[in-house]
Amino acid sequence: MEKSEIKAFIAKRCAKELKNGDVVNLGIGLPTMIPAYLPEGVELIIHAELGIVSAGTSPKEGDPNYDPYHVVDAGGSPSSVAYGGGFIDSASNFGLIRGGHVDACFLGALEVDQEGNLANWIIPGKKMPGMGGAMDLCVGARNCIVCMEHTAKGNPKILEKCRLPLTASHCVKKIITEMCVLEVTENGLVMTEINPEFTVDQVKAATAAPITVAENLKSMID
Amino acid sequence: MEKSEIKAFIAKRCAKELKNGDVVNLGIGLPTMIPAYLPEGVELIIHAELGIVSAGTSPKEGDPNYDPYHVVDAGGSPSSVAYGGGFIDSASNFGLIRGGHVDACFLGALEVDQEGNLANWIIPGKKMPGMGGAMDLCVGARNCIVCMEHTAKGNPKILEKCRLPLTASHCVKKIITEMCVLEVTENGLVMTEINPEFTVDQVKAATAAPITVAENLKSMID
Amino acid sequence: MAKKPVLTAAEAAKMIPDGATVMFGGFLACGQARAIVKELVKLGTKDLTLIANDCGRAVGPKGEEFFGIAELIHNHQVKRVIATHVGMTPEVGQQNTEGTLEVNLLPQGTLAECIRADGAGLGGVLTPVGVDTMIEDSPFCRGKRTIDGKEYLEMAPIHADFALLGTYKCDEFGNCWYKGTMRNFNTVMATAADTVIAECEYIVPVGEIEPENVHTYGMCVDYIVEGEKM
Amino acid sequence: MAKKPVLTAAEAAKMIPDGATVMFGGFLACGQARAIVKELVKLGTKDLTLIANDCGRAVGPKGEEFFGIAELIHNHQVKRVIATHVGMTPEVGQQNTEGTLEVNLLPQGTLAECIRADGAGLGGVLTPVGVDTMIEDSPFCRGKRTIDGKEYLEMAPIHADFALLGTYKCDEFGNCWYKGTMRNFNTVMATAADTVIAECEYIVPVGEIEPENVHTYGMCVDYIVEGEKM
Repeated sequence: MEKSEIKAFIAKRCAKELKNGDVVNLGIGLPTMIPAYLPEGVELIIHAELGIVSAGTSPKEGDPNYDPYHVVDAGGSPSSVAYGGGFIDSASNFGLIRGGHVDACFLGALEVDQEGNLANWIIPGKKMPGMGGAMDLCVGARNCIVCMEHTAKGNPKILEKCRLPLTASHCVKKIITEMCVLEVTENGLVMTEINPEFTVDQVKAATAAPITVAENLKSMID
Repeated sequence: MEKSEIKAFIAKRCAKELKNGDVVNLGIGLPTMIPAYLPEGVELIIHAELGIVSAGTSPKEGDPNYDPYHVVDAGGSPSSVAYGGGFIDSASNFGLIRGGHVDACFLGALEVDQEGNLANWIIPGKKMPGMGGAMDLCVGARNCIVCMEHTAKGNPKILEKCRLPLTASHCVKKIITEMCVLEVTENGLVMTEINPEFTVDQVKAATAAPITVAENLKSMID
Repeated sequence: MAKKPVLTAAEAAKMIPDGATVMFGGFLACGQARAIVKELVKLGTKDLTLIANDCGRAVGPKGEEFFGIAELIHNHQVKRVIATHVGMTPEVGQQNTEGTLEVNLLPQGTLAECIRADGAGLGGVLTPVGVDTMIEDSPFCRGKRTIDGKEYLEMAPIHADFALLGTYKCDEFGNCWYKGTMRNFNTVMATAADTVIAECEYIVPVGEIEPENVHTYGMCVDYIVEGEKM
Repeated sequence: MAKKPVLTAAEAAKMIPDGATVMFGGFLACGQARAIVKELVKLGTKDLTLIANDCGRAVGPKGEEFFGIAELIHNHQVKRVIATHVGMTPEVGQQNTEGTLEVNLLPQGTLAECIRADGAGLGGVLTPVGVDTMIEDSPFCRGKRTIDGKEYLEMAPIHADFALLGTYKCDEFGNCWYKGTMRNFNTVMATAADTVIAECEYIVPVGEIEPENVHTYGMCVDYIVEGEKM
């Protein structure tokens, strides 16, 4: 698979996780590509940390709803509210997140492990970004799905045990990469789908945690 | 003092406790008479448990703001919002109460004691009313003032120790009756003002707790 | 975003089984799903646990016989009430004395906050209200804690199977707006139940409620019922 | 109800002494009291502790140099920051590495809830967020608790000397309304400080904000400042 196709491939597979009306939070980067691949009839409520229940598109200068001083996203770029959405304060908004009212969050990882622990917010000694709403989302969303390239510069990111400071423990339910889909179970990682471009042994070699192969292993491309 | 004058006398004295812009909660009965005696230039923000920040008058049928199905007070009677007031939900509203944003609450008592403990919500074995917002108000208001007739059928209501189930402990700062004004201090009750119609001994006889008389005891009528 | 199913009050009432725990927004039945209540009365749904500020009124603002959930009490459909004040419905005290109705009283702010805590995923509420009172013996009180020299009660979150909201306007996506004092417990209850049904006076087109002025967000609402216009 | 004093941004800034703890509403300076910030920069008020979601932006939406509280950081007026994300203001990390700026990071929902807890008179916050992370070592964390088999952190309420709100409309009694995403932390901060100053784009007559649509209640606001219209 071409490097350029990888992200789209992962986003496309992630889109299958969603059903009409789901409330989802999409992390930066790859996750924001997911809506482009939604099956027909599936509309999402995009939940934004900054205080938009059902965020819309990012308007450009000249658009009627372009209002960069009053309606922005968590990156500070102009944003908008979707048809039927609303604005909300931070305390109420994170109440909805922690309270299990967000169906799924999709986000990347620096490391994720067989217990569903996730590290994606800080590399000690490097620059200090801050966790923003990531910890709340990982703990609060009903379904926390990691979507990322399987390895970083050839090094496994899926580990027996995370070494970096955690974002949250025991939160990840599923890992979707260009190689496979892994479910996090009480008995560790279970591979339920594989990209037919790879063999089971190739996946295992790229993963630093034991993997159980599901009896009815499916193809990611169906 | 005539029986009929007593309540007005107490309400009038209570009004002196207030300054312009104070946020106050008034219990049922006597406390609702207080606004009639406010000095000129003193306007209050009447805080209503039911969800009105700055409640207005009680409109009658035919008044333009009479809306008995949408705007009511804690007794279920038609109410209104004052000029510049707002409506609020119960969680936020009681957040304001507990958070010390209400300057004073005035309420009656079944019993109050020298430690500032208050009992005013239930007589075991009699009908079951419920505390409503009373416990929150006694604990949360910056200044909790009991205003009541000094005795009930000749029996003291101001005691060494409350016998009825408490509404809140150590909450009452001041007791205003037709006989005197008592401050609750670390050393018990201190009489700071007296109604000249009564002697100190009469007050003490009507009170079932020790009273210290302030050095500069004043008249309630000034 | 998707439209929410619109049910009749009768259809909504039928979703609620015997023995269900049901939150009712409303303060003396102002801001209460009164049309659904009437259908529950017709159905005779039994053994309900009600969570509400109060038990409604035996007589409505214009002399109506029964106003809100008082009728469920009078009709002996309730086994337990969790409320802050039941004085306007003497039948509650009566049935409690007779031993047929369990009543748990909580301070008004505590009830609101315990419901909010559930909806907001918090483990409990640390409140100074109720210290040294009978609330310490409440089944919702986990005990007393001293923090920085001040005493607090730790209260448990409160959850329900159903929350029935009494709203004024509700748009097709479930966004709600409350007039006057209707809001009361409705906004927190909308977050603390498995199934949330918004009864409204008016179903309005999306956009009529400004995005900044939404009181209950459509994402919290599962079903819409059009009730009586008052 | 009484009118609230209207100050200039300069007058408001002068009220804030060296060493003050100041909450700033705003998310990347959207919904922030930016006019007061500019006056604080002019005054050179020192040793401030800032409580805010983030530290503003080094560059504004239309290329402005500094946008919001970032300028206070760059001007070395801040000794401590309590925030959730400071990545858009690299100067924060820089000064932290140099040892001149203390930084306490908290999860966004936890920061909001700890501020709300202070304003609502609660003794703390029991949140599942942060368990097994560095947040357990935060000065705001009192420890870990297991409730019904699930782990929670107990976090302390957060209070400030001043809260500076960035609002859109503010009426003469101090009632505020926020446009779009301006609301963010402003509503909770309005309840959790000794002195609350509402900077707005427009001072409007009482009544323009419908009583049902007030976001911050006038009773929480001490002073009003008219800032820039954007």
